[in-house]
Order: sequence, then structure tokens, then C-alpha cells
Amino acid sequence: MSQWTDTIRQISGVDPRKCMKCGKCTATCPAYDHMEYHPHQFVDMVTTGRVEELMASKGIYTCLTCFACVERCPRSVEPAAIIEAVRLAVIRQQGGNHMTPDQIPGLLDEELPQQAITSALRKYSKGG
Amino acid sequence: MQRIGVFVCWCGSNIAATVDVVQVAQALAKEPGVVFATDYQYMCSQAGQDLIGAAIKEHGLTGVVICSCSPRMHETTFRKTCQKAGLNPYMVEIANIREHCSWIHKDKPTATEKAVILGRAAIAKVHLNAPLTAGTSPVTKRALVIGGGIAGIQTALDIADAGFPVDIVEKKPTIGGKMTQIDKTFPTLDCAACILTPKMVDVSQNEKIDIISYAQVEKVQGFVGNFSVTIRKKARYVDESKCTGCGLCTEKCPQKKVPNEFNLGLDTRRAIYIPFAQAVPKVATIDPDYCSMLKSGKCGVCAKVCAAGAIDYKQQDELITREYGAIVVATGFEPIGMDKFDEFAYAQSPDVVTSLELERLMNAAGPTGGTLLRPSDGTHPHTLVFVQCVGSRCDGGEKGKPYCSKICCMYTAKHAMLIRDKYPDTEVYVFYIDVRTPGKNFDEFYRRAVEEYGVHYIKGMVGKVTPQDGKLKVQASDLLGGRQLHIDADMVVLAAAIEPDKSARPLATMLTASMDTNDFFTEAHPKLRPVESPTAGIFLSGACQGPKDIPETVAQAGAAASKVIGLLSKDALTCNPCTAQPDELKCNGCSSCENVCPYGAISYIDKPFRGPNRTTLIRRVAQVNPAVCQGCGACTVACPSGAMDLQGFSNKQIMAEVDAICR
Amino acid sequence: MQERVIEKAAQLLESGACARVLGWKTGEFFYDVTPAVFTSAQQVRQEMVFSPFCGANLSKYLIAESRKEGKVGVFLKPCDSFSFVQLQKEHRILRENVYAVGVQCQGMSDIEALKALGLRGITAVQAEEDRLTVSTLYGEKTVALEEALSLRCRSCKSRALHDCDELIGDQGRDLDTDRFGEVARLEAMSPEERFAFWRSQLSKCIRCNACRNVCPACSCEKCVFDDPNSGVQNKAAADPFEEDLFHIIRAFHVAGRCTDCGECTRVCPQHIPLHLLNRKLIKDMNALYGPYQAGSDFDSKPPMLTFTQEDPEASIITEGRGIQ
Amino acid sequence: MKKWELSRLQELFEAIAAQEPLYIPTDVSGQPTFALWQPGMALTRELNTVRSAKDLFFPQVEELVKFKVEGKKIQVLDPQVQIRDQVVFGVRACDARSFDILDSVFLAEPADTYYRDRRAHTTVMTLACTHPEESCFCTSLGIDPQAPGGDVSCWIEGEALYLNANTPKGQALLSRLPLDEGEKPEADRSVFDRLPLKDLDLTRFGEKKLLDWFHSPKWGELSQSCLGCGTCTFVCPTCQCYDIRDFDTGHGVQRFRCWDSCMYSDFTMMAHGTNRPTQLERFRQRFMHKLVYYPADHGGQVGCVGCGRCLRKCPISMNIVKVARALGEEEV
Amino acid sequence: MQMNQEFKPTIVAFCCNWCSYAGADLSGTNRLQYPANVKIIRIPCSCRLNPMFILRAFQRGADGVILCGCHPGDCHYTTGNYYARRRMTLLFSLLDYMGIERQRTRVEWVSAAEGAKFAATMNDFVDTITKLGPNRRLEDLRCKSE
Repeated sequence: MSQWTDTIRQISGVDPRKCMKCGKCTATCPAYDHMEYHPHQFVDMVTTGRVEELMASKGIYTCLTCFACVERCPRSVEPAAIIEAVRLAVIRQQGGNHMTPDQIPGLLDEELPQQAITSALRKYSKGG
Repeated sequence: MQRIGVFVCWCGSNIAATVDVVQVAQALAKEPGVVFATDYQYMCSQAGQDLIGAAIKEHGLTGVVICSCSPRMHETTFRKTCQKAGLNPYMVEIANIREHCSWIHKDKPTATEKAVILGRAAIAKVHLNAPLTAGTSPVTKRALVIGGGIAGIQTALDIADAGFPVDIVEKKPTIGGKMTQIDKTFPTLDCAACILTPKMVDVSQNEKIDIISYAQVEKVQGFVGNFSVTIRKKARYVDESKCTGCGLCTEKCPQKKVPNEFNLGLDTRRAIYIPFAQAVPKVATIDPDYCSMLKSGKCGVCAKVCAAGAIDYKQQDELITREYGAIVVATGFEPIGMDKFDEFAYAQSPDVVTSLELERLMNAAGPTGGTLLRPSDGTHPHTLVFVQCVGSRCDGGEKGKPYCSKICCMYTAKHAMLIRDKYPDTEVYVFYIDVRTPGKNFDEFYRRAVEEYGVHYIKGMVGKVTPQDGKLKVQASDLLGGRQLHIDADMVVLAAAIEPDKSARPLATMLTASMDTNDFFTEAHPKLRPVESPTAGIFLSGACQGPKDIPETVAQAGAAASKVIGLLSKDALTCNPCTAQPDELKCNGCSSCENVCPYGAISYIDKPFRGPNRTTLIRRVAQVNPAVCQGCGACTVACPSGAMDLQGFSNKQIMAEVDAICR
Repeated sequence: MQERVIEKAAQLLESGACARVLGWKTGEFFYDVTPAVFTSAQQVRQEMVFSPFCGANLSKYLIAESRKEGKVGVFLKPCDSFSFVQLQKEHRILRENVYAVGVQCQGMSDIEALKALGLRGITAVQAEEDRLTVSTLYGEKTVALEEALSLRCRSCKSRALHDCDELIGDQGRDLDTDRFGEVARLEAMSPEERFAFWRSQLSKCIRCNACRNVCPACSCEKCVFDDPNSGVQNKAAADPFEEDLFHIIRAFHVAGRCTDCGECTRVCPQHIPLHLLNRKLIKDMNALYGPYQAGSDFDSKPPMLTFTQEDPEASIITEGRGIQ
Repeated sequence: MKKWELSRLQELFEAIAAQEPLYIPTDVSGQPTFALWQPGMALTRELNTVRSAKDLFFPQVEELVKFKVEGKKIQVLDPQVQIRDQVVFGVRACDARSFDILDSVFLAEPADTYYRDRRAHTTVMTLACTHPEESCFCTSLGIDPQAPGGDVSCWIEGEALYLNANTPKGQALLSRLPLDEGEKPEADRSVFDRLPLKDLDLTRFGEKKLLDWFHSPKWGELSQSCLGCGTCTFVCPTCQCYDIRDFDTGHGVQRFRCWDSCMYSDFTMMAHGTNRPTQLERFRQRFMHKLVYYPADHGGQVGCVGCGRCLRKCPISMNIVKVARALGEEEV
Repeated sequence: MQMNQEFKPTIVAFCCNWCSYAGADLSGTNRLQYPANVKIIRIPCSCRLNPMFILRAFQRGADGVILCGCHPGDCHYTTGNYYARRRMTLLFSLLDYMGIERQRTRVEWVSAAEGAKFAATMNDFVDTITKLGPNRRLEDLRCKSE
């Protein structure tokens, strides 16, 4: 079992073991064709402890977080929440701060709302 | 002082693994009044019971405490054991050291300490137990079956066969239930009507059976062996005794636009109608919601055409009160509503149907005369998609039912097979999560659908159905194939979960029969007493207790009937001796107890008492009918003087338990 | 009023309409009136009084008196008539053996109220119109009737006679006085303060049973506290717990049956405000289950002997805030 | 005679309490009662306490013996604590006289050791009455409220407290206190002559006519409205009946005695029932005891001290005075 | 604080035979843990619970008392729990009025199917009482073990 399994459960707040493997998430997913792993596979991989594999995949970023799977899942497993947790796990794995306050001035630009950068800092820094 | 024996059960390792049973027996041996204490591996086994019996005789025990599993499990067993050994069965108390101790605690010293305290409480109670003798009450030898589906029909027939009169109360105008709407039955594919309608006729012709159709139970009073039930027979505006069922009225009625519930609204009927040709009783019924005569006093066509003069627009609801010894609940099921499942476009497209609607579309007596046609345009469908588990096996709450509806896998296989058989040019896809086929010849049946009839079984689920250009765009997953499927279907069939009939909940309240959170009736014991409700005299038949297919329903119906026959064949019943008992010397006659008694078990008499100095005082005092009292104890608390006490759970006994626990 | 009451009593006995009449009897000092059973008109004319000190509620005596031979006459003030109805509702009084004469009342005086004014050594009281002339060992003083009013009469709930065969004076109406102000004041305290309040009050209790024995609702054939088989029998509070126990159980046993006649507080030798326990329950029942007045009618069901499916859960009671 | 400035009364209490526990009549939750003196605790302004001073020697509840139960073993424990010397101040003449009556019961052989110990270890400081209540009738029983007795008699006159020791125990106490010498001025006794009940005669219910009193038809009338509560008994300084009861503590039994009342229906309940089945018999018992039986056994001494508590506290204002008067009406 | 951590409250749970006792059985069957401080007394129906029993428990050393019965409407005896509800509501209010800690008493409806709810309720109640500390306001000192 991966060291990450519990982290994913903790972050997502869902229990992947509730999944009954019906595949309705995958059936409902609009981004299916662009994915390396599909919603039911996210769930299965977390359940079976193949989290590192999932974390290594660029596929996790193709989820649009449209929540169709969350809406339709008969068991309240919420694959979208799980994949978001995996993404956060990736950030944590990178260790240290992915972004530091001194980088902010360089990132500021006229078009981008300042708020977005502050949010990014919160999300991508460990201390936050 | 009682002479108490304590028997500590290991329950194999169930208790012994977390409770030091030897230490418990030793600790309890020191309690005042305990003259014998021992432990044994399985107290409920024959050897264990023999051990108890021998100890009663050898040590002259007057009370027995058994530290074991829940009293709900084996209280009766141990009472019988003691009775055999010559001890009054009510001198037994159980300390529940399994469910309430060993199974919920991990730390052995903690669990052992608690087991000792629970044992002590039981000992304290036994000290105050008094031998109780059960009284008897007579049995009314007539049964009531609520629900006239296949479950109710089978139960009624079996009870009537044994010679006891039975009434069937059916809320619809005809008996027959859901089975009348089914086309063929799995796994034999014989026609449902062909096997059901003869039974319906049997019922109607059986002298012992009285069908009270178009009626509902309104009030239930009394107790096992002595129920008094009030039934509201709704006005059908047709005199049942005169109507010949010729059907002329149903042809002449000008109101043609009434949705036909028998065909699930897929076609229409008249305001006066006979649900279907084989209806029992075959009597017309006027639907007051649509009849212009009843609504506005204009029309009267049916009365004019009825040669028998059976039409009676002035008919009123009739209240029938009858006495019964036993009541069988056979209220059955209904498919859940599909309004929560937008993704399947049930509301948007008439071509998305439930399986029961498909039954009607394939039935020769159905709206299409048995030819499978799309409801939207009446064309022949070429691609059909079946979706399993719609609303079943969900997380509960808003999503749907948490349980498996049990029958869908098999009827879907049946539908797929029948369609492929009759229309070989169709493609049939079945999306499943699991295919569950535990039953005789069930898996073989499913395999035939796949292997012989070429039904496409796909492990996966339909995520979305979109009506587009006369087609239904089905987006689904194929988990084993690792792909997302897009199918252009002509029809989509939803295997809707089934739930108990809506009338079950209020009925359960009237019957004081318990229900689970899904509104299925609870059985007295899930394994050992599956057709009895925990409320004595109430029996369960069919899907009201849980999802069942026809053979299971019939089997359970027969089992319920045999239980009823067993009850009705007795002339008298032994009453629960744990009833309320007033102490007349303390009774104020204030009627507080009478006010709270749910059974009307309390009455008052004026009774002479010896007063001070050789005087006689007439006082109003309470009397409890032990046959009617069920022993709830409401009166004991309502009584301000404490004159009312409950045998077996007396104030002193409960306080002794409290003392033992808190000390 | 006194003359009419005495005349009525004498007439009931003289005419043979009643074999006995329950009324009030004069004492040593005018204020120490004793309930009494009169059997002759002569005795009535000599000893009977109806003064501002006739607070005692006679209805409880009817439990025994109505079971004796012959009809018993009784004088009932409006508040007493609630107890009279309630006891009939509980089948304790045989109504057919009672001739009830209602007496209108403008509030009763209480010797304790006079003492609270600092008067000591009260040897006699003269009542005129709206004032009392109090003679004491240490001089004379005139007191307005209102100042001498007994505690319960200050929050009189009704001047209406709820059941009587005949009425002396005019029929009155239910009054809208604030009976629950003191309860609300206690409710507003912190739990610690309430605990301290009740401890200090109940620790005075000497378990004389005066509250219980005077209470028309506490008319059990055998009280649980006297019953060796009840498991709670006790004669004295051997521990502070037992001081609480007696009063909690008593309040609970009379819940929904207590007519708020106030006799318990009136008779308590230790001046424990026992009515505040009963009123709390009355206030709660009114708030939770709808207005109910025990003894106001013959048909309504007492709140503790009925229910609705919509009753609030016990969790509605929140700490220190009462019903939320 | 000793003297102490009234304004420094607290200092006197302090000086006594420094040596022995001191009890004084004070207001607790608004009601006068004897309580252990603590700094700042003032004397009640009421004439007398609700419960009488007998509570100090014969408390309402008193533990007698304890049984410790462990499994099937029972151990008997004697909980009788060593009584320490104590002082009670402010006992009125009536209550002081009641001690004589209680003594004649509790100290008669076999002596009640619990009572005896408390009596022996208590120094009683009485307090003369100057402002009686209308319900007082001690004078009619030969008690001088201005000569209250006890171990030390005290008077409050003007701005001073005067103290006089009557017994060696009293002398010992006074000698330990830094008191001044002083002579008490003559008090105004006129109020005692105005007492409405001063002429009450309770001494004429002698033994000779015991049965006549017993069978008097008045009892029925008098007891008719009695509620059967124990108020009169529990406020009475001379009532001395008690019940012995067991309390199961869960690990043993605590045997205690508590005041009982002959007005209660279960008083002296026996296996066959009660020998006083109605309130008439119970009511009669209480007053016969005070007025007839007790004097018969104690040389004419009436079992009442005229404190008037029952007159003030009876819920229905029935009391010994009304009884005596009613019985007197038909006297020969 | 340290005292509190060692404090093991005594909890008496009155359970109706038909729903809550069965619910407690179910939580046992499902091995759902709750502290051993909880001792269950079986009564036929929640309406059997006399307020006297609750006071008795406090007298004898209980720190918390909970009544569990069928959900309103589900009473095996049809109406018992409705009476119990009124009685307990008033009793709790009276106790609160007298300054007794409100959290020491509770009513919870637990069906025979709610083993998990039973265990969760008991865990929560024990937790509440542990935080609240020992019952001091309704104790009888004579019943304290030496």
C-alpha cells in the first residue's frame, strides 16, 4: 500500500473503498478520450495503492473537474475529489515551497489579477 | 434469599477471547445469594443446557443468571431449559456479555470488569424476580391478508385449504397485483397470466375466502388471536352483487382519456373500467376523478346501458369491522420513481422506459398488442440498451436505495432474450455492474441470453442518455474493454429499483409492526423466524419484507400461511406474563394509567375494601386485562402512587439493576 | 359576605339538604382559621367564619367527606374550584354527594404577609372594607388589605368558579396576571446560581410533609415516600440528595395535575417557594404542549397523559436557557 | 454577673469559637435556625428558631451503625464519632426547659449514648426574652422567660449583654472569656402580663381521668381537619419520637435514626398493621402524650414548654392551645 | 485537567427492548466499539422509564444517564416513546431549572437497524460526560465507595 493512500483519503475526504466498480463515472466523463487513466481507474488505483503511478501521470491534469462523476456516482465516491487530492499530493511530494513570496513581484503583470497569484502562492507553498 | 446459579458462557471464543470467563464466574460466585457459578464453552448447546438443568437440581437453585449472548437471542432457550429442570422460566435473567461487552471491547481486563458488573446487575434483578405464570386468551379463527398480489393470494389459498376463513383486503379494484402486469416469468419463460389467473379464480371460488377489494385497512386494535380490524371499502359506485362484468359500460362511457394504470399510463381507459379481462372480482369500477356524472351530475350513460342496474352513483364508502386471529401483511412493492435520474432522460423521451413498462409493451394484452414498438413513433426498435441497478445499490439518501433489488438481473436477461428471440434483427446491450444469478437455473438462463441469443453484456454503466434526432444517444463505459461507448439506441430500458408499497408505513404503525429504515417490514428473526413480524400475530408474506422474485414470494407466502395455520389451530394462546399489575391498596382510581394505555387493557371497578375500625370503603380501582396488556409499562410511570407495576420489569428490579451498575 | 356564607351553611344544614358542611372555623387570634366540618346550624352560627384569613383550600377534604353517608356542603373560592374539578376528573370526589357553594373572593390575607411587614406579637386582626387593623403586643397598626395579601393571591389566575351548585357573589373571570415572572427570573440565572438557589432553599426542608399533605393533587392512597415497597420511601432527608429527590418527584407527580393553588408554599414552615417548581412545569407544558390549566374543565386531557406526534424532542431543553 | 458590650457581640462569639465550636440562632436562607457560627454571622432578629434547639442533641438524622458488605462478608462498623465540646448560644427559656423533658426520656436507663454524649459536651447559653410573640405561653407552664436557665443565662438589656453562670460548666466557660463585671438593670416585664395565652392551664389533664380524656368526643371534631403532616412534631422542642431505618449504600448498610411523627400513618407500623388506624387516634396520641401521659409519668410535668411554634406553623392552625381549650369546655 | 483525563464516568443507558436494545446488539454484532463505561439496562419500552430510575442512578453514582428508544412513530407499543418524550423533556427541564448540568441526561432514538448510531451516540455521550466531570450535584455521599 502506498504511503500516499491515506493522504489521498484525508485530503479528498472520500473513502474509495465505497466504490462498487460500476463505471458510471467513466461512462459519464466528457474528457474520457483525452485521459490516460479514467475516473474509475483513479478510484481503483487509490484503493489498490497504485498512487505513485497515478501521480506520475500527466493524465491527472486532463480531468476538467466538471463533477459529472461526483454527481452521478451512486456510491458517493467522488472521483473528481480523489483526482484533485492526487494533484495536491503531487505538490506535497515536490517538497519545500513550489512558489515563494519573493517570486511574486516577477510574476505580476497588468493582465493577471493579483488575487490569482496570491491564491497560487497559498496553494503551492507548504507553509501556507 | 434466592439461591442463584451463575452460568458464564464462552460462546467459543466470541466471549472468551475478550472476557476472562473464569474470572467472571469466580467474581460472581462471591455475590450474595450465589450458590453456584461456572463457565462453559457453549451454554446454549445441549451439553450446556444439561449443565444448567443438573445444577438447578443439585444446588436447589431458585434463580438462574446466564452471562451469554443477547437475551433477544437465547432468553427463550434458557427459560425452557430451566422450566424443564423444574424452575419457573421467569426466574432466569441474561447478562448480555457478548453483544454488549466482548464484541465491542478489545481490552480484556476492561471487558472482564464490565462483564462482572453486567452479571451483578442480572443477579440483583433475579433476587427480586418472582415466578410468573402465563395466562391464556382465546383465538379468533379467521385470518386477514392485507394485499391481494401473488403473495396474498398464495397465503390466503393455503390458509383456506387448511379450513380457516380468510379475508383478503386489496386496495385496487382487482386482486392479482404486480404479477398481472408481467408478461413472462424467468427462468422458465412461462406466461405469468397463465399461472396467475387460475389462482385468482381459485380465490374467488373458494368459500373460505372473502375478497374485500378496492378497500384499505383503517384501524387495527387488539392483539394476537384477538385483532379487531376496521376496513374501509371504498365506493366503486357499482353494486358488486349485481354487476355481471359484461363490460358494456366500459365501452359506452364517453370519458376516454383516463390514463390506464394497468398499462402504466402507456394507453388510456374509460372513467368506468374493469382493469383487465381476467380481473377478480370482475366488476366495473367508476373512477370518481374522471366520471362526469360524479363530478358534475351530467352523463349517466353507464347507468343507462347497464342491464343489471348495478350502477349506483350514490354509493358511499363502507366501514367493515371484523375480528381476526392473525394478520398477514402482503403489501408488496412498487418500482421507484425515475424523476431523480435525469441522466437517463426518462422524463424527456417516451422511448426511455422502465422494465415494468417494457413488460406491458411486450404483453399481448398490452397497449401494443404484444408487438414491441417504440412509444414515441410506434416504429420497431433496432437497438435496445438495458441499464441495470437504476436506483439500487446506491449510497442511500438522495441517490437511491442502498440495497440490491434482487430481481432486475433476471428479468433483464429475460427481456433481452425474449427480444432477441422475437426480433433477431435487434441489437441488445445490457450494462451491468454485477450479474447476480443465485437461484435454481438462473445462471444457466443468463448464460443462454449471452451464448444462445447473443445479448451484448457489457460490464460498465450508462453515464448519460441524450435524445437526439429520434435516437437516444447513450454514453457508457465498457470497463473490461477499457473504452467509452457511444451507442445510438432506439429504446433504453431502466431496471428501476423496487421499494415497499407506500401504504406499508402507515399500515405498520397501525399494526405496531416494526420496519427497517427502507420501510421493509422487519422479521422476528432474520434467519430463524423470517415470516413473522416481531409483533405477535402479524405475519409477513412477499416483497413487503424484502425484494423477492415470484418463486421466493410464493414460498414465503406458503410459509406465512403455515405459521398462521399453526396459530389458528390453537384454541387458546399463552399470554406474556410480563404484564402490568395494579396494587389495589395503593390505587387512587384516577384513570391516569387508563389514559396512556395503548391497548385499552385497563378498566375500573368499584370494590369494597376493609377500612380502619371495621368499616368498609368502596374504592374505584384499576384492573388490567392480562390478555390485552402487552407489557409496555406506560401506565407504571403515569401512576403517581406507584400502584401500577410491571411484572418482570418491576420498579424494584430496575432500581436493583441501577444500583448494581452504579455501585 | 361572611353573613351570607354563614347563613347559607346554616340553611343547608337546617333544611336537611346537607348532613355536613365544610367551612372555616374561628381561632384564638382571628387569623388562625381552621378548616372544619359543621354538623349543626347552631355550631355554624357560633363558630363559622369567612374572613380574609380563610385561605385554606377545602377541596381535598372532599375525597374523604364525599364518601361518607349523606351529602356534604362545601364552600369553594375560585382557586379552590380548580382543585375541585381536577379531583373530580381523577374520580377522587363523588360529585353527587357534594353540594358546592362558590364564594367570590378578592384575595386572601396571610399572617406571614403581616409578619413580613415587621409586625410581631399579633394578637388580633379587625377587617374593614379595604384595610386591616392589626393589634399587637406592641401596639396597633392599620394595614391596607392589599399589603396583607397572601403571596399566591398576588398572582391570582382566576376569579371564576369552575364548578359549583350555587354562587355567593358574582361570577368572575380568568385573570391575566403574571404568574411566571419569578420562574423566568430563575431561568435567567446561570446553572450554578440556580443550583445554589435551590440548594439553599431545599436544604431548609424538614420533611414535615406539610406541602404534600395539604396538596389536593398529592392525595394518593399511599404516597411513594411512605411506601416501603416503592424503593424511595424515606422519612427524613439523610443526605442533600434526598432533599432534592422528594421535591423533584413530588413536582413531577403533580405535573399536569397541579392547579397552582399555592397551598404548598403557604404551609411550608420553612418558607420554601415550592410553587416555583410547579409553576416551572406549568410554564414549560404551556410552552411545549399548548396552554393547559389543570382543573379548568372536565374534558381536556392533561398534558402528561397525552401527546402529539409533533412534540418537540427533549433536546429542545438546552442548558441554562430552558426551552429554545 | 458578667457583662459584654452588645456592639462587640461578634468579638464575644469569636472568643468562644476560638475555643469550641459555637452554635447561634441565625437566619439561613431567610429562616432562623441554629447554625455553626462563622465570622460575621449575626443573631437572628426572630424570637425563636423554626426547629427547636433539640436538633443540637437529637438531630433530625443521625447515623447509628454501619454494615460494610463485601461479597458475602458483612462487617459491623461503629460510626459514633467522639463528640467535641461545643457551645450553643441564644437558647430561649422554653427550649432550655425542653432539655429537661428530653433528658427524662433519653437519659433514663438505658441511656441513649448518642444524646448523652452531646448533652455532656455542650454548654448551653440561654437568652432571656424581652419581646415575646402572641403565641408564647411558657409563663403559663411556670417558665420565667426572664430567667432562662441553662449553663449560662444571658440577658440583653440596653446596649449590653449580661451573663450569669448557673453551673460549673457555665462557670468554666465564662472564666475563659475576657468579660467585664456588671449588674443587669431590672427589666420591664409588663409585656408578659399582656400575653393573650398567659392564663392557659395545661396542667389539669391529670392521670385520674385518663380514660375520660381518652374517650372524649372532642377528638373526632378536633382531628377532622388534621392533614396528618409532621409539622407540629418537627418544630416541637419536646417531641422525641424517632424511627430507625436502614439505607443500602450499595456497599453496605447505613443504619440511622430520624425524627418520626405520631401524626404519620405509618408511625409505629407493625407486622399486623398500625394500632392507630385513623387520624383521630394519631392526633389524640400526640396531645394525650403531651397533656396526660407524660405528666402522669413525670410528677405532673406537662410535655409542652409553651414555645408556641406549633401555633405559628400548623398549616391548618390546629394546635395544643385549641385542643386544651376544646377539652376544657366539657370539663367537670 | 489531569483529574479529568483519569475520570472514567459511569453511564447508565436505558434501552427499549425492541429498537434500541436490538440496535445495541447490532453494534455488537458489527463490532462497533464504544467505551465500557456504558452499561445497558433493558426495559420493555422507553415509556417504562420512571424519572425515579434516573434520579436513582445519579444517587448511586452515575455520571450520565441516557434513554434510547424506538424512533417516534416506530414504537413497538405504538405510542410509548411519545409519552417518554414528554416525560423526559419535562424532567430534563426541571433538572436544568434546579441547576443540574443539562448534558448529564439525554434521549436518543435508535432503531434496531442503527447499530452504528448506537455506538456513535454512546461514544459522544461518554465524551461529553468525561469532559463534564463527575456528577456532584445529584450525588448521594453515602453511596460513594470508600
